[in-house]
Amino acid sequence: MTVAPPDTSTKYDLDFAKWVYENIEGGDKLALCMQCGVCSGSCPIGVQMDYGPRKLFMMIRAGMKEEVMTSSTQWNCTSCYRCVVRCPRSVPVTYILQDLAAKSAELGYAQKTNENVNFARSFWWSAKTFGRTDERLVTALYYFSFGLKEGYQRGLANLKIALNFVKRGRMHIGLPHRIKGRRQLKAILAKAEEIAKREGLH
Amino acid sequence: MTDNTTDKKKFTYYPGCSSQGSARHLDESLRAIAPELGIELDELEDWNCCGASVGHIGGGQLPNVALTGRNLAHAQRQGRQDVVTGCAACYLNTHGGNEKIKADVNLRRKVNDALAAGDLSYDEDLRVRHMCEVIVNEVGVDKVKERVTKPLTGLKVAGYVGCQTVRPFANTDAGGEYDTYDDPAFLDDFTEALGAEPVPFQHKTACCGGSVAVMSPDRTLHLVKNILEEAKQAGADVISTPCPLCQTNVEMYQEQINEKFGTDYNIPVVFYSQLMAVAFGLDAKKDAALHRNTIAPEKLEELATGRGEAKPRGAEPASPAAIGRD
Amino acid sequence: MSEKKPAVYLCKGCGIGEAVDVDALETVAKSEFKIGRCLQHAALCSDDGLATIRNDVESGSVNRMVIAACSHRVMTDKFQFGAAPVVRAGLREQVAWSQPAKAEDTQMLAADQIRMGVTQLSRTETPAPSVVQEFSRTVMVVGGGITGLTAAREAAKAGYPVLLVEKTDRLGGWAAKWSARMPHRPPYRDVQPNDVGKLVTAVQADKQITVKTNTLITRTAGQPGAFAVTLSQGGQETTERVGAIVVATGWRPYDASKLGHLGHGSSPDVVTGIELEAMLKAGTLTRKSNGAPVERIAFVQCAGSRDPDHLPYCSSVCCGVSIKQALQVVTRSPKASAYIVYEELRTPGTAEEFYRQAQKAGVIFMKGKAGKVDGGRMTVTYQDELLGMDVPLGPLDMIVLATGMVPNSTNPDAPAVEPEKGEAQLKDDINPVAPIKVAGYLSGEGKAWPHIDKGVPPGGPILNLQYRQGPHIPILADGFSDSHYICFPYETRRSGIYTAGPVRRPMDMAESAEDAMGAVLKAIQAIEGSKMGSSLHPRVGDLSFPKIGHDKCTKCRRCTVECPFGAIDEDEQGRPVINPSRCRRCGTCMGACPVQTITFDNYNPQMVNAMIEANEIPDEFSEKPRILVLACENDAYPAIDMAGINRHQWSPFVRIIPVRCLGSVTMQWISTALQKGYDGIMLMGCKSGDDYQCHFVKGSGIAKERMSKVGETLKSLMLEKERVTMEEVSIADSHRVPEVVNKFAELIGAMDPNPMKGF
Amino acid sequence: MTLDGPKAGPKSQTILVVGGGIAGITAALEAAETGHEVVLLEQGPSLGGRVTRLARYFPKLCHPTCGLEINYQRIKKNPRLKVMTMCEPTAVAGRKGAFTVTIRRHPRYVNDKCTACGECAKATAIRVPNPYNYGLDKVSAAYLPHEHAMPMRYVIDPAAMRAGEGAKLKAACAYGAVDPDEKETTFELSVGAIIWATGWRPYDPNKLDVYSYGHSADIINNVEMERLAAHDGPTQGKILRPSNGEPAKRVALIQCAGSRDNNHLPYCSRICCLGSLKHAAYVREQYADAEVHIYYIDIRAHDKLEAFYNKVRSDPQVRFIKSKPAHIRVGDDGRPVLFGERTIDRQIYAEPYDLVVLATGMEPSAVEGYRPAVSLAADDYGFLVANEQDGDDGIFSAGVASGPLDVSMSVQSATAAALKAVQAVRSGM
Repeated sequence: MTVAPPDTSTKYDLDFAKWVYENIEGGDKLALCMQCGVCSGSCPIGVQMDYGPRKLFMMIRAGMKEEVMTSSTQWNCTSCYRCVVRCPRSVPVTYILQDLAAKSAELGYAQKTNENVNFARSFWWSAKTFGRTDERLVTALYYFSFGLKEGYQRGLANLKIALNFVKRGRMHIGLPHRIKGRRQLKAILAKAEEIAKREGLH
Repeated sequence: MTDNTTDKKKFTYYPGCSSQGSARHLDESLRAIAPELGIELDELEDWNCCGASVGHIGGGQLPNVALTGRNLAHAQRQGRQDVVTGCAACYLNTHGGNEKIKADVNLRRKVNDALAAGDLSYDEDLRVRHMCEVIVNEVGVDKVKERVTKPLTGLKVAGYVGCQTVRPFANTDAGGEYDTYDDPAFLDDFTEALGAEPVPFQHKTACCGGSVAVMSPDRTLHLVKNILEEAKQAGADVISTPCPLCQTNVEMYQEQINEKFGTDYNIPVVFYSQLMAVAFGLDAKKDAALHRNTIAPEKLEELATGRGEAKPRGAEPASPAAIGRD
Repeated sequence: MSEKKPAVYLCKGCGIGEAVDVDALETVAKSEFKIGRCLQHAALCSDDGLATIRNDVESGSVNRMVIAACSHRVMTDKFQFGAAPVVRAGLREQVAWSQPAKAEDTQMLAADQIRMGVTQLSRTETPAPSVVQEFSRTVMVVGGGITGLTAAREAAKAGYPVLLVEKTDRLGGWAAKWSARMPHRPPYRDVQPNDVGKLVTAVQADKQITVKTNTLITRTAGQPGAFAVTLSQGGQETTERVGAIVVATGWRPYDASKLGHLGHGSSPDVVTGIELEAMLKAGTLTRKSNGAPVERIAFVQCAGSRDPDHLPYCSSVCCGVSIKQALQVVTRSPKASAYIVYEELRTPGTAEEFYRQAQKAGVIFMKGKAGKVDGGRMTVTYQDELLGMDVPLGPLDMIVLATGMVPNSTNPDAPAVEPEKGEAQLKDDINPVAPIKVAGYLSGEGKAWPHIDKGVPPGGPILNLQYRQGPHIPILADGFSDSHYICFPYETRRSGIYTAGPVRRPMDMAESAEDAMGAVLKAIQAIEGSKMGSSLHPRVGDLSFPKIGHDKCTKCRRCTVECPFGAIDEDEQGRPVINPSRCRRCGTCMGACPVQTITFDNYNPQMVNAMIEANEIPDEFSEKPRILVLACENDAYPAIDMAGINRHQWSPFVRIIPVRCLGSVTMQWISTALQKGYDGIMLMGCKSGDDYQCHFVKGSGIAKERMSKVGETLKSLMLEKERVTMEEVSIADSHRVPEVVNKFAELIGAMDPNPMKGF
Repeated sequence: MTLDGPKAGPKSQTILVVGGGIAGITAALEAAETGHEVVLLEQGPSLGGRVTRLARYFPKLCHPTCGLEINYQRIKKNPRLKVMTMCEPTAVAGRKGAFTVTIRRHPRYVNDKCTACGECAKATAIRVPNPYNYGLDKVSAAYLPHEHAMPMRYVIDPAAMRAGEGAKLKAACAYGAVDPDEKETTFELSVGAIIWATGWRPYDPNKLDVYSYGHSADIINNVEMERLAAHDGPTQGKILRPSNGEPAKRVALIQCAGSRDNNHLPYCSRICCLGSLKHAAYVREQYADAEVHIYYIDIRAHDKLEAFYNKVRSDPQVRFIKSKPAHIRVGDDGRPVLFGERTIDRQIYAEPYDLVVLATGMEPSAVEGYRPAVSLAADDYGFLVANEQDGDDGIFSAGVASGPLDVSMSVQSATAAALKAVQAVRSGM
């Protein structure tokens, strides 16, 4: 279950680190980090991160909760898994970042305009409602999640691509793809959410 | 595990959402080459989305795993044969989720509690595999070579593996230890087996930023550019990839990149399975689905329509011996 | 000594036959030296060649010989025929392989090689060993800590009686104070119970081991195989005979009172690792200030160590110890948190596993230099290098300073006997020797660390050696006892006395125990060697030893001062007294003696003198200068050999004589050579100074010193000082040696011939 | 390695030492100089193992051959010590005081009549990768292992025999030393105690695929760097770029290339840091304008070796960068480029170099079939450790076979092992 992380103002109060160890997927492995930097060095868009995984992990140890939960690091992970396979101490960096993102969204640290959050929500809506990701729909939803105006602009920017895809049959017109067992899926997901609220992932 | 009574090795096939749209040509070409390689694809009944790389943010960790749970529950109903997918993201989530469920009794219980709400359960220990791993470990590159009737002679191919096809599972026991993470050989091996020429390509496993690009291309366009640049420098006629997101991402942004960086890229990006379809002498449109590429792979089209004995569809099936697992 | 029946065997193999006229060489041996038995052979090392020689020896017609063939460094085992002295005259590496074939100068060189060989043979006697009197097999072990206990136990296991001397009232040393020990066996993960108690019991139960606690050593005299040691137990003096000594005096913690800058003394809750260990052992981990339980604890690494103002070296064990203690703390209470502030975390080898274990257990590691330790607020402020900010760590319940190791190479509790002597030795012996000799492009720049004297611990000598050269075992400037520590770590400069454990360099319990075993083996060798009258390392098996002609001795004391191993004492009249089993047979004493009255049976000033004179010196009009090279046989000579193996060519005017060590070169050889008419003389040997390479430690340095004075001699003979030079070469200089020789030959060639030719 | 049960062979006081590197040489000599019969086995053609292929030792930057020469002189003068080259044990049977060891001798094709005159080398045109230089150059298939070889005897590569050069080589030797018909043989030895000093080999850099070892000649490992710096190496001691022979003036030294890594060698190999400090010295000695960058996690200059670290650190042209490089690629100009994060200032870098040296760790050779079947357990890494009874059953390990050690520690370990062996054969009676 997701409890809010404790308030940790003093440096090197272990409570936040312990919260991460216990509540973030793979967080327990984080204790083994030896700060070699291979993760941050391997990161495709690490330069666009405010801290990068290596430093972020040190900050977790240092109990810098606010800085960690609002960091751009977890939102710039491209899920390339380089850090995971290279980490000499087998820290599952990508998984940790992904779950940190999830938690910071869930606990409201991520700002409303966070592209990733908006995209994730559009994506999930499609998956949940139809059982499939309808790329066309998800993209549209996502674009307009920034409001009508920006939605149109974003759409326009990629219109050429879209038309091209339609022409090649890689984007279809008409009803979204959907599975037969939509009711079944809804029930399963609802139950899953309920269990998650009750007892967390593991 | 796999069913050896028939003359083909049967797999439960999980196409994934992109097969309905951006990556139809992967799905079509895979279905076309499978029988040639002695693989029977039995589509997963009413399969759903795997959750991709953001499902856990939108829906939370457990519901995300539940998506995989439902697919596995359906697969189990279809038999105990291995599940195979051609999509990197689907493989990542489904294989990864499956292994987590197998390793963590607690998680398996929770997933099953959720599945119960849909009168489903997953209690098997199925194996979820990537098509490339199956071709390397089950079929064997030699077998691929045997099937070639139209060698792709003279075609220079940059083998772009991308990320999730090999990371983080390619070198693990559960992942079949079929190749390394940074400098895998399988894609170039495929290229060679088809009679084409793999060019040296250091961006082989560099990230194209696809998962971020969908939200904000500007953050990752330079990654695609680096990939295109090396392919161009290396004199590649086409880029070959196994990953749907990579294929789309590297292909569709070339115009925007040219605008942004003042370059003039126009490099076709195809799936290895399309190359195989052509080399196996199959139909350029119906089987190789070359018409679906937004940048037309002209050289490849020439090869497809050019000479080389055409082969009647569904000709002599592969002997089980040839694909027997050791 | 029976009648000398010499023979000269000339080999024609490996190109010798093609390069020189071997018949002519035979003539040299026959006519100039009246050698009855001369034999040429196509390959002396062949079965047939060896059989021929063996027959000569067995038939009694030959009892000593010159083998004129390849270098003495090869075929050594093949060319051995019982006790018959064998001299190898090099015709292959130094003639056939490095000189043009069939040239006049090549032939002259070969002939001189024969002359030098035959002359050397005529001056060589089979040495009669000197066997020590009042021989003892007992191994004395000094110090009852883990090193000493292990040494005692292992020596006894090998079948030698042991005398174990401990200055305190109990055995076990520091190790006995530890609550637990670091893992040293697979899986190298978990804190291990302290098993020193078992070892103490085993030692006490061992019939072979005599334990003397509360005991100090007031005098140590004698030599390997027969040391006389005076022990004082509560004022009671007894004298024991022992054959060899293992010094395992261990270490003491660095004086924490000097660590005010790290908050020592600012609060009772700022403690040293030693103090924490005591608490852990007692099982009561509470704050000294208020008795509250310790939940938040921080360790400050390198407290004194790696600090030029305190201990310049890394104490090596502190990282592991802090990890152990941190693990103990966090496993005591789930609420406990432990932090380790380090600059470089050093868990070498399999200890990395222990580091991981601590991280798993939740111990937090932070990289940075501890700036301020505030005992009032109980905080450690340090510059976190990884976060790039000052981090105030705290409030904490306890702050632990991981203090380093100071070697007990002197005894802080014992006043120096004859302090002036001890001080003199420390000055003379220690300061010139850098703590670690760093060679190459770095050696020029200053010392390894600024405060070089800081390391030398105050206090009296451990053994109180009654040696001419002082009571101490030579100590390096970092305070650890001297040892040739890369290749031959047990070699001290006091034969038969071996140091082991942290007195040699910082090491943990497991390493100390292993080190003790090595030292014990060397001690056993010293005992067995002295029993046979054989030299110790490196000339093991050499039965010769220096003899002094007291009738000629002028009591100048040079030999007693210069011996690198302190083997020579002085009697009441100031006459030198040689202790043969302390001697390493380097000949430095021989080189020191102004009247050439120190000799070995198989190596002496007269022998080399004669060899120098044996060579034919062409007259000044011949334009055939002669150059004498005296080459160290350990490094320079092998390099010359390898130059030959690589077929490098060099000047045919050079005559090379190998010497045991440049330290054995006497000035008389130089003047003899000059008077004989040699045009130039080169001493070729090992590097001296801080990064010395001399296998006898000081030999090449002493030679350099002596050569610096040769200028005057030359002036008095009206000769240019450039005629005599000294060149430092290494054994890896096979490519350089010919250049060095040739450049010198050019220089000499450019000068007028030595005017003394033909006198 | 097999073990045919603890059946007792004939009693023997001989000590067998397996492995002719610095640890094996030391153990054998120390035991022999204590008065015992010793047999020293070496699988290669000459002694010296890894150290003889080092250009110099840290921290004195002195030459390993210097100490080896002393040791070889000790061996030559010691009748109790027998050296057997080209030999490896294949089976151990029996127990303390009465072991029977089966030994396989590989053909050398040159017998002890060899005078090292070198005529055979001239007789064949076939050249093979030079093992002494880790294959960085080639030698004649009939070769002297190196100028300081012990024993000073030639060896002929089987390739020459396969190519049918046997008769030619035999004819070229005036001393009947070439034996083309020599076959692999096995024989048994009765010994009372055994010391395993089987040493190590560098961790295979090809397994570190992120570091592109196989993709550029200018990416080498630390043992190859030793050869580049050695006067008898492929470049006569000049540190040049293998790709084009240009001076290597901008050099990166990468620590923990394999070591301290769960994916490779989980332990710390101990010597690499100091080895790299030494390599920095090599480069700086040769080029006044050279820049050396050392990429590290922790610099582990333990105990007194700190002084060496201080010395190198005092050189402004040697930079210490705390960072484990992420990967290496080959740049457009053909130079290797390092990518990663400098952890201290969190800079992401892409740095080109003339030469990159991977400080690959030490992997125990014993993991390869060479493991003794009695007494010694191998830990998870393949190091051989004495059993709890402290090897009371007569088999011991020494040097790097027992753990990652530097030369000095290996010598200590070997001397200690010699004592244990001496105890074993004495108590074995």
